[in-house]
Amino acid sequence: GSGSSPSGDSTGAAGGSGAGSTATGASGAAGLTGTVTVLAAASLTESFDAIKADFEAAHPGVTVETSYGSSATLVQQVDNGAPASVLALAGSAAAEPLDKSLVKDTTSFARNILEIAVPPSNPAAVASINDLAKPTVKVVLCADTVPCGKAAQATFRKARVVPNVVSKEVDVKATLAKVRLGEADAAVVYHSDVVAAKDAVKGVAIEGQYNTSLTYPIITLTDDAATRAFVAYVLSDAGRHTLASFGFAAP
Amino acid sequence: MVGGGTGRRVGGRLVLGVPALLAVLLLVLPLLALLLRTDWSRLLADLATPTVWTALRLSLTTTSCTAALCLLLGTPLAWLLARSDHPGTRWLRALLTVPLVLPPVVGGVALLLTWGRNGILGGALSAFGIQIPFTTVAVVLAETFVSLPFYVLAVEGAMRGLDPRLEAVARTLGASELRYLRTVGLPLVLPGIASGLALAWARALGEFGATITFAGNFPGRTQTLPLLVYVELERDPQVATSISILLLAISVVVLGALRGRWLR
Amino acid sequence: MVGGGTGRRVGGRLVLGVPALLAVLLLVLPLLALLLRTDWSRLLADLATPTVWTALRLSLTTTSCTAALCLLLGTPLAWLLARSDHPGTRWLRALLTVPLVLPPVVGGVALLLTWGRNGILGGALSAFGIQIPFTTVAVVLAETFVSLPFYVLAVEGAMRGLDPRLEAVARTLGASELRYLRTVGLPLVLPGIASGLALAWARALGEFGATITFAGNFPGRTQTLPLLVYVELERDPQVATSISILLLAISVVVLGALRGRWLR
Amino acid sequence: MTSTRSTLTGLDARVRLRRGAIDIDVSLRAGAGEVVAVLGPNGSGKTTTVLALAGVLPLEGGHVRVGDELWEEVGRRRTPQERHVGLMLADSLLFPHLRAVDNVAYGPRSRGLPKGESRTRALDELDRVGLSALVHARPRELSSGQAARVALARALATRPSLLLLDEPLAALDPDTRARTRSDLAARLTAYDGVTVLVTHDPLDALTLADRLVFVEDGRVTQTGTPADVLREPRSAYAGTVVGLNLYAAHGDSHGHVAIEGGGVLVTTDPTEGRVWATVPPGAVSLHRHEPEGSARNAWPLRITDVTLQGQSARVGLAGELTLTAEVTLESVSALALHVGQAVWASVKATEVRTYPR
Amino acid sequence: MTSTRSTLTGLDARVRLRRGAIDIDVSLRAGAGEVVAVLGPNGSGKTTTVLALAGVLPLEGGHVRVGDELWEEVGRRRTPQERHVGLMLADSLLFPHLRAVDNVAYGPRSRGLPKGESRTRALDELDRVGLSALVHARPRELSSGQAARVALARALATRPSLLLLDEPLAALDPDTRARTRSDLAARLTAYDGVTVLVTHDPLDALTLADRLVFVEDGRVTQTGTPADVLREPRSAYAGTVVGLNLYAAHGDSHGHVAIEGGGVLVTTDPTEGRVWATVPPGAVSLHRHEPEGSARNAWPLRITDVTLQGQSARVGLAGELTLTAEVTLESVSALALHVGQAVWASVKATEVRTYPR
Ligand SMILES: Nc1ncnc2c1ncn2[C@@H]1O[C@H](COP(=O)(O)OP(=O)(O)OP(=O)(O)O)[C@@H](O)[C@H]1O
Ligand SMILES: Nc1ncnc2c1ncn2[C@@H]1O[C@H](COP(=O)(O)OP(=O)(O)OP(=O)(O)O)[C@@H](O)[C@H]1O
Ligand SMILES: [Mg+2]
Ligand SMILES: [Mg+2]
Repeated sequence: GSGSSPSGDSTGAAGGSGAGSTATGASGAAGLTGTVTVLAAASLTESFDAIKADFEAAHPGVTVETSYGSSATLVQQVDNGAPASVLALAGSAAAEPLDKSLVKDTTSFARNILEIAVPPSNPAAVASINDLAKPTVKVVLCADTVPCGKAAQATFRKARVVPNVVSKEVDVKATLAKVRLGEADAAVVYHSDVVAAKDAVKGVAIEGQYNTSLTYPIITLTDDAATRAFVAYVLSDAGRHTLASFGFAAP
Repeated sequence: MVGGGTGRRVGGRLVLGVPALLAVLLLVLPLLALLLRTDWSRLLADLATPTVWTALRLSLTTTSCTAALCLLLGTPLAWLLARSDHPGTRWLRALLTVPLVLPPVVGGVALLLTWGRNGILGGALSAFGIQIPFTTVAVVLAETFVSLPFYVLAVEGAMRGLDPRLEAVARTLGASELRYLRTVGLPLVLPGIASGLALAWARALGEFGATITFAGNFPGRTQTLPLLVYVELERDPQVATSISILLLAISVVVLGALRGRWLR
Repeated sequence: MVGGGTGRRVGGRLVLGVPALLAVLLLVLPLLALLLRTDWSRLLADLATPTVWTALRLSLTTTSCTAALCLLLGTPLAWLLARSDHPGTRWLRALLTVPLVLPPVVGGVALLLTWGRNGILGGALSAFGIQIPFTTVAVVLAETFVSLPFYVLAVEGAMRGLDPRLEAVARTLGASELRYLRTVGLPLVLPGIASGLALAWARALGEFGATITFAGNFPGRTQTLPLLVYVELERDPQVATSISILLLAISVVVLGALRGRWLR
Repeated sequence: MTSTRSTLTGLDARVRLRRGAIDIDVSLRAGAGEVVAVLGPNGSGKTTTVLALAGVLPLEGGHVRVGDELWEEVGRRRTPQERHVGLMLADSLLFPHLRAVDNVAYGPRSRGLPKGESRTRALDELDRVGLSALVHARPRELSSGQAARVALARALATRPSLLLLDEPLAALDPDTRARTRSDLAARLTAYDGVTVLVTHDPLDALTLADRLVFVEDGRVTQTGTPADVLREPRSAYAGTVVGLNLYAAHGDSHGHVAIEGGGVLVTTDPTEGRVWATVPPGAVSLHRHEPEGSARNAWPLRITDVTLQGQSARVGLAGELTLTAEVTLESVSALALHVGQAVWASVKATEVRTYPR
Repeated sequence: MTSTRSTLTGLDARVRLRRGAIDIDVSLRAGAGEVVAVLGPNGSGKTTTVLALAGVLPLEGGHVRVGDELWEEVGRRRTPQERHVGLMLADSLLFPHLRAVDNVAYGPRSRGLPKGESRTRALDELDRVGLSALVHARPRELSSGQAARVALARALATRPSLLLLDEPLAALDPDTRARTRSDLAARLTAYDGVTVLVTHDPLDALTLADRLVFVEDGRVTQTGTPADVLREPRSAYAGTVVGLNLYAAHGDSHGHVAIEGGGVLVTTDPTEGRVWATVPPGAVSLHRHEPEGSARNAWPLRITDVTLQGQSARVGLAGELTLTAEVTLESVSALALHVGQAVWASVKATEVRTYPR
């Protein structure tokens, strides 16, 4: 149980999730119909599944289709004519290659901060970001090219720590998987990922002065009422609350 | 002398048996590890969900279409490649192998560049209101793109083994090239076709990268089992393992039955 | 009558040629699209970076090792499978095909469960201070895991085509099973071995999912070309395309040369 | 599908092509209904010629004309399918996945005959080669002789305009061979197309063929009716086939014939210029010592080879010339003939025939 | 590697196994240096027997013993490699990727002979079968006869204790066949192992073999020296091989022999009980009308078949009994013999031989 205390509050945040979201669902306007196609970053899987369920309960005439993938892939798909109404990305940088003529509206809807994930037994006894420099601690990070990798670089620079990296994974999920499987002693990932992984990993918080955050934009691509309602719902308190229950902070 | 012979025989068995055993271990141990780490009590509950069923149905439908496309398009191609001795053929053949080495995601991008809204064919198609990406058709196209090369290579290899004099005899008996192919050539390479089909089908069943890029990940439309595994890996790795075991079981049963039926 | 015959011949050509052409288009158009969208002026600059060179060297090294492992371990296995008529063989054969259908990421997980720190073999190995994940050895293992089945299936198919009486004759001439295999069996299935090796090598060259999961992504140690492509795809798709074209060129050249040399 | 076959289906072909080390140039001509036997040593180009006629190997020169149809000419060729030929090679080359009856029915089916009729015809053809009991056997379950019989039935089942048979009887046992030979004779008599029959068996050639063509080293060395060849063989190989000692020789006008390889024969035949000289093996007498009788030809030779053949023995001799003698078993034992022994051989001048080369 | 070969390499084998529809039970026994010829109709089990002796097909009963070594018994078997056999099948089965010389050198190399020596021996063997010019040819560049010769050379090159030859001469042209036959005879004489020679050619059997074994439908129907068989063939097939009309018959003691299939023969031989009766074809005379002479056997028959053989003709006859007659070409033309014609056939009683069954 060594070094487990800092993660206590973050896991606690995931606690009372479901109840609040259904309460706000009733406030939506009735009589909407249609299909909303949502392309969302893989890290939003659980939270958007919950939002989809709530929104559909509130608007029985609307079907929400979700497709999860890496942000870069999603942008490429939209550029090539994917039938998408809404695009929710991890990091605004991912939206850069997007064909701007397709964009009707862009808003930030969530923010994620970095956290150290360690196996539940925390074999290397990682207690702070400084421990990641020890040669006995196997650290995995995201690759420098992906948002979480860039963010981790920035954090280490700020903390003046040179971590003992064994692998730079292509995405945050692969990074976390290494800790999950016990192959790595620590990984720097998003707080929401630690929350989503439940008891499979433990989080070790990174102090605020070093930490870097990532802003999630939601991009509206079609101009129909159901889509506007969906985006509005994500941005509403109910939506915020659901997102918060999965470890996302407000933008 | 008999003793020496037996010794030599055992020696031969060892020289072959040890590497073969290593090969089997290399392939089978990871599967075993997967099975050992599975929570069997949860397996059925994990699998008996509508999402899994939908994905399963989609996977079986699209891989069957892919297998059919391989058979229909790949067989004639294999045949023409097998009998051509034009020097260009060998480069064509190498070119056809490229989808194997292309990282699947790049394959998906290439497919988008071809069939997408701004693609070299997709532009013309969308003028007719036909949209291919992000549909079930796109899943089949992606699966075909990655598995057709396997099929063509395996079948072409088998076809090269045919005694050309059999064709000569069939032709003198009045058979056209097509009739020879249908009545003699294909039946004789049936083992090759079956093994090519097995390879292609299996590759299609496991296909992920090109599919998610080109067809997206829409439940019921383009979310096949491997894509579901990807999504579940994010949400609940145990479910992902359960689905993998489903994939594994399907392939063992289908390939075991197929090979038992068609390969001797 | 000659006219009619010619008509029939053209008909036959069409029935075969049209689907074959479709198959070629299906495979080649996406590659063409990739080439068309490439910014050729940037290509050289994109590729002449130390990262690309390091990844290229690593890719070539690991795929060569994989090909060698296939040859050394896969050939005896294929041979034993080809001559066994035990009913269990067919299920073993189906089992060996499983790495083909396993989504590569799951394959990588299975490998970790086997060779990883807590894996069924890895635990014992790490007691001796041997660590496999995150090393180049892990890359080779991952590539072997996904490509060995191709090799075994292709070579076994070819071996089944051998006339068993040739072995009978060789044995009466005093050849042991091993000597027969070395001097007659293998030379005669050389086309099958070459095509199996081509398949396996190409599959290994493009391998991504299992590698990233099992071996990680560290430049110079485990970052092969496909991993680099994936990483670059996030940053600069144009660089990713350039590297893909490098992969494509390598495979066309290697396979073209190999097949020209060994297949007929 | 089935072409209207010209009633006039004579063959006029000249096959020119290179194969391995040899240059082939073989002309074959035959009237409708004739059987041409092609004979020659191993590797002389017989199978190659047959494959070229079938359209399997392309000509490099010459032509193939059957009846009034041009089948091939350099630059224009019909496929085997368009030729209406029946082909049986020395390897039986059955379709391994088809049962015997389906192998035989394959041709008729391909030529458009209905299924039932094809099958009936196949059963009938198999019956004619004595395989009624094995119609459902697969090729790998057949012995070599049985397979050869199925292949023969298959080649005959399409009633082709040109029938090409490459050693059709070689794998058969003598009983079946005799039956098949006479069956073949009967069917070829009724058949209005041309048959080209490659064989090593003089008996096949002499009993089945209207015309013999000897091919040696890719060239035709002699053509003629069996009677012509029996009377006047014109190559060493033809001499072997008809069982005569044959020499290329040069005659003065005094009854002396100088053999090209060495040795002189005395004959009562006219002997001016380049001639062939024959000595029937039966006309050669063997003696332990130099003979004193009326025989004008006598040579001391050495025995190289003795083989028994039915009630007689063939004795190979070499020395000043090579000679085969056919003697009774009694002489063999009386003279205690054995390989290596030195003997005298004599031939009467009246037994030595000559004819111009 | 090379085993010390027992000097006493006689063969004692009983091959029992099922193959296709037939049950095979063939015993073969031969002393050191002997040649056993196996003869029989197509599909009678000859190749199967040879494969079983080579160790390629396992026995289901019986045994194979060579010299003082037990090669096989149910439950114990040596692999072909451990047997020291030379095998040549009717298909030549050359290793397609090896040149002729390497095919022949394969055996010596496998048996441990150094490379150079193996090659020398291979060249020597190829020379003996007349293929010196083609030592570097690949199998697909050989004609069928050339391939058969290479296969023969390959089988002989290992100097095996047991030599198994399945129709070794069938694909050869007569000239090569005669040369190869006498070469084979010379080599087999010098050879101290046992040779099993499957053949359809009576001449091979009679000139090369010390002992003949007739196999029909998987069973041995007769064994004996060539002289025995020539004198007293004991099966219809053996009768065909030696060229005699042979009948299974039953004699009363008055010189009458009732043939089992129908018909009666009159003979001057003793005729008590179950007998074989033979009629030499040459002893059969043919007549347009009922003969009046001294011949005690005469039947009205119908001609089923006429074939010419050298200077004589063989005429197949059927009716009350089936009979083959051998007549001169003169009689053929004098009587205008043709298939379907009704004729009388007569045989003197002194020409009908009988011996107990
Ligand atoms: N595929 C080939 N490639 C090169 N040379 C070949 C090929 N097939 C045959 N030959 C050569 O061509 C010549 C003629 O062969 P062909 O088979 O026509 O002879 P053949 O008269 O049929 O002999 P046989 O009586 O032995 O069957 C031979 O010398 C042979 O070595
Ligand atoms: N692989 C097989 N499977 C089943 N039956 C077979 C097989 N091979 C041969 N037979 C059958 O076994 C019998 C014996 O065949 P075998 O080849 O021994 O005959 P054979 O005496 O050599 O004939 P031939 O003179 O025609 O070569 C035949 O009736 C044949 O049909
Ligand atoms: Mg030939
Ligand atoms: Mg046989």
